[in-house]
Amino acid sequence: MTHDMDKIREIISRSPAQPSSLITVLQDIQREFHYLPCEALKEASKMLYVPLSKVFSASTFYNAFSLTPRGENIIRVCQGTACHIRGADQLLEQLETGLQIKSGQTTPDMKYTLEVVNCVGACAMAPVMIVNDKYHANVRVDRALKLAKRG
Amino acid sequence: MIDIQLNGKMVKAEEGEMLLSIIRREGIDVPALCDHQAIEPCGSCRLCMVEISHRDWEGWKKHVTSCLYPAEDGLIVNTHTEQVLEIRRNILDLYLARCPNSKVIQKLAEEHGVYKTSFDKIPNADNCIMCYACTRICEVLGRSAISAVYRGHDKVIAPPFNEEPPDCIGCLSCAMICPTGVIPWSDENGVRTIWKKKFDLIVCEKCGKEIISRDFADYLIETRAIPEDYFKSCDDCKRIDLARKMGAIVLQAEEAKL
Amino acid sequence: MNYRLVVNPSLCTGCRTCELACAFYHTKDKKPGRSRIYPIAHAPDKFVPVTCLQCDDAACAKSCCFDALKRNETTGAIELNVEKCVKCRACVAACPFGCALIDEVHDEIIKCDLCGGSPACAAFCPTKALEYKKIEVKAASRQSA
Amino acid sequence: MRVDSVTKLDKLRNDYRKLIDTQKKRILVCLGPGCLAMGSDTILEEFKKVFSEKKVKDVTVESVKKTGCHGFCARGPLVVIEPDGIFYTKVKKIHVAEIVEKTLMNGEIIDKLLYIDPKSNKQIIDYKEIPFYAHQQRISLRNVGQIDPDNIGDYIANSGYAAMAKALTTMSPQEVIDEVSKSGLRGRGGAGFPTGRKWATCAKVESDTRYVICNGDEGDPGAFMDRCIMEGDPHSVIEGMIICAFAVGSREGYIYVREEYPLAVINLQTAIDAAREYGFLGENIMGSGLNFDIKISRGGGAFVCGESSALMKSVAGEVGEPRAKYVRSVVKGLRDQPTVLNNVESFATVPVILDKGSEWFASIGTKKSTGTKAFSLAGKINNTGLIEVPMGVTLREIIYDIGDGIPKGRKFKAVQTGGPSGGCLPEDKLDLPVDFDTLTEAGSMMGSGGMVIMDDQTCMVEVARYFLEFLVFESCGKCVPCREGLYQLYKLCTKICEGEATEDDIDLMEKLSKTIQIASLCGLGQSGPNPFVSTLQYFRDEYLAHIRDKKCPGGVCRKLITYKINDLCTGCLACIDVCPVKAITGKKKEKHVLDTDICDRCGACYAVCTFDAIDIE
Repeated sequence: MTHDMDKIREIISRSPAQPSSLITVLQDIQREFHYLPCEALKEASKMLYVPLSKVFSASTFYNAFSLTPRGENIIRVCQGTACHIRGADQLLEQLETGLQIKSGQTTPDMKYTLEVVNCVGACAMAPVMIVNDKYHANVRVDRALKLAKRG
Repeated sequence: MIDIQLNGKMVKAEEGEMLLSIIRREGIDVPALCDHQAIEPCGSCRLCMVEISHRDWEGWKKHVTSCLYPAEDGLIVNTHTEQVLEIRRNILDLYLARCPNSKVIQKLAEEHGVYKTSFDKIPNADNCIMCYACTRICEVLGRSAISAVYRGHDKVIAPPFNEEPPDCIGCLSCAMICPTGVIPWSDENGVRTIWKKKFDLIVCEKCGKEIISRDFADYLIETRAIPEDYFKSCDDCKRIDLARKMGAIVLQAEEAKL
Repeated sequence: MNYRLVVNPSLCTGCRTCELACAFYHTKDKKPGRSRIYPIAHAPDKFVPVTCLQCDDAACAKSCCFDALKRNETTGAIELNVEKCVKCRACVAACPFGCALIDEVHDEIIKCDLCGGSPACAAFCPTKALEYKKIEVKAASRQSA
Repeated sequence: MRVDSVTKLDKLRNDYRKLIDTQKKRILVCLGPGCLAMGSDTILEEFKKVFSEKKVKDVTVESVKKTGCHGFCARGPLVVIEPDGIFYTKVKKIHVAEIVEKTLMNGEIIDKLLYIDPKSNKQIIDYKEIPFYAHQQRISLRNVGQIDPDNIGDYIANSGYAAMAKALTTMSPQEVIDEVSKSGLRGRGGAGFPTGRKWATCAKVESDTRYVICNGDEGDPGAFMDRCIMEGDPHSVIEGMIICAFAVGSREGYIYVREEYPLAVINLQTAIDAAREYGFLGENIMGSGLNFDIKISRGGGAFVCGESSALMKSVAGEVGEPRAKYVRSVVKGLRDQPTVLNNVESFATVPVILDKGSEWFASIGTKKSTGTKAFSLAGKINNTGLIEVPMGVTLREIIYDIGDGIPKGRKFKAVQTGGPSGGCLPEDKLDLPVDFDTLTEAGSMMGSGGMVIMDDQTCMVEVARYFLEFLVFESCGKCVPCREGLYQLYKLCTKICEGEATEDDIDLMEKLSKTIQIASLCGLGQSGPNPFVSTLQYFRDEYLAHIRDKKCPGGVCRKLITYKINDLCTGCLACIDVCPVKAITGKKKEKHVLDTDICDRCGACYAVCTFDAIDIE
């Protein structure tokens, strides 16, 4: 997959050209493309004077970053303690069966990506799932798939 | 100079000097796998852990990695308490599960009385103990061609994208410093292979012996101001060359005397 | 301070006592390793004992990326700190005289360290082709490496 | 407009107060995390839409305010009508018209939206009288849920920035440090280090550059106090940081916000911009000569970045691996410069201390743990939500008086505090006072303030397994005890959950735990075995039940339970729909049949059955 290099350079140049901008730049790239394209990381390495290996380290260390393209809809199931004891595992299982993917994967048609997230701080309304930044509270297992597919 | 008590003996040390180097100087055997003088200490292997207390601080006792703890006056250091040994045994036990095939680990564990791991062995284990020596040495060279990627139990040392590392110059420092010798490399037919990247080797123009990777030589020429000529022949041929040149001068001088 | 290992090839008979002395002086774990000095024949029965010249602007020290090679200001020798040595062999490749060596026996890099101030090779040289002696060195000519 | 003197600030405050007084009625819609997840944003929009179309006496579009978390999440979405404090719960979009019509236009109370006290069965109109609120004392949360976080005027009207003005114009840095020290404030992030002492140490280190960092990396699952403060009252954090910067002599501050809190980033940025506009951030603040500005640093989703040295690496754009801290970060922190790192709640508390005095603050709470502490209540408890209580109240008061006990009349089993670094305390520890030292002594810890309540349908072994799994995933992987040790601990715990462990395995786990606690490099590893150690300490019988009897008393561990359908089944098909492995068959209105051979015991059927027709054995 190739990306608009001008766009990538524009995103990187929003932050000061120094190594300490790395995480911010990666976040900006991720927001734009929903993942970190390889060529963007190489460009970031050059423009921020950070060795490519360190860019790769950071990209794989932080949970927020994905090195593979993600689907149009991102479904995240909270795995916080409160959600866990209120049945988050069952929600996840429903979604995995329903979408026929494991968590961390994307459906072959690139429509849905299923992810888990460690506590989004909406514990009072556990279990919680987030579909494209929209929070859903007190999700019942029989509603999970419908909420996910509604987008 | 300050005074510290090491296993009951008073020793002198420089303030701020790391405990491990004092321990080594005193000839006490404390294991350490991630420690190497060419790189900054990082405290990842945890084997050099010692017990410390202080002459003046009643009841204060800690376990610290000696490679990273700076000496201060009045410190009381014990390298072989039962608890310290227990920690070392348990860590080696974990290492045996992680790297069951490493001779280095096996030997060290046996020396500590651990002959087999209490835990389930890690599937697909290699001999990497994740001590970061390779990445740290690469950083000292200013290359940082490889790094630790992913995190937690999945952490591995790898080049970016698991492809040929663009910043690698084939110097072998990583493979050489690795305490368990896990980084594969080869020199064959004038080509060095490491991290799946191939490097041309400079071969001796006289005898054809392989000397150094072209990229590493270029690096030394550029950053260390070594004349390019120095890399043309191997050490054997350079000695013979020197002998010939000196010999010629000596002969000349002898003839002049006659 | 101003001592140097002075080589007089005219006196060298190629007996290789220096090699033995060197290897044994540096012996560890009862296995003699490689010598740091070699009498090399440059003509029939004519030998030059080749060893490290402890160059002023030493390529070995310059090439070491880890600061493992440092001049001992007392003896004048450039000494290798084995603890710091990574065995990358940059010095072996860089020394223009081939005097940084690989000791395969102990898997180490070695070079002449003037035995800390009393070189065994000179002590054992039967013909005084090798002598460790005081010489006049102009203060400015020696820069610390 | 630049506010550079106390007089100007006083005038501004009066102007804002007058403005608020002109709005005779105010409608506060809670947009806290809980209410937002229940769709309170649509309620806010609906109110605004109604008032933009309709003229109502004493009410304008400006009267509708969004606020941060009001606290009583279990009853959300919440709408409060001030100044009377009318408290409507579980409000839906369809109720908006009714509220406008009845309450706002005719002054009627809508009974069905009121909170009913389960003990007295009485409706309560004013929220302050609801036991959930009545037992609280709010200091760090003083404005959360009361003001519009995007409106600096609301904050200033509530005496905001007054403490900063007082400190910068009438006190010396040393006096500020002394005041904070005397208040006895201890770090709210969990470890409880005295804040005043931290500031004093930092101020003493010789350096041209000092940093102030606010730790908003609230990673403990089950905790959301910091999120609510950052989203609901961002100015209080900024004000606290400015006071700190003045005290220690810093020019640059960072707020590190975790990746999972995008709204906190937005609200904080809005607040920083507003504060800059008024001159509360920037050059020569309040004419005192203090130059200070704040940047937001977003996390990347790594729990370990809550650890101070890892956080500072992350701020510097690196991988968040902790370093050994034999030199403390207050001496050598961000970019090797002296750095004060405090938690969100600590900074939010500081202005109140300076405003009301250290004596007042120290009189609240216990001798060694002064003041109040915010907690988030979650899990198997009726009143989930955000609370703040004086230190020293008992766990029982929090769980039963404020939290109203366990839902569905089930039995309390344990309360988990301190997140993955903390532990689980059983019933007989409920009368312990909640303060830093007592909880640590009992084998748990205060942590950042997450409290997850567990009932008898929770398996404590499985809870330990859950936390260990979390930690294995979140370990940075730098040191061996944490990386390999926690992994092996997790594997062994899983073995117990699957009924395949022996009692020797418990001994091995205990031995390993000790090594991990002593030998790990950072706090994550050192406290990593706590969930296991504390559950074993208090619930050893549950461990033994898994091992000896191959039974899971909580009915959670899949390999040790079976699901059965009893005669209460009405044949509603709900369980058949959700069963992912198609283990249940049956027709409508006929008792369904569950094939235990196919069943993979996921529990989905149990979760959807509304007739108690599924038994766990």
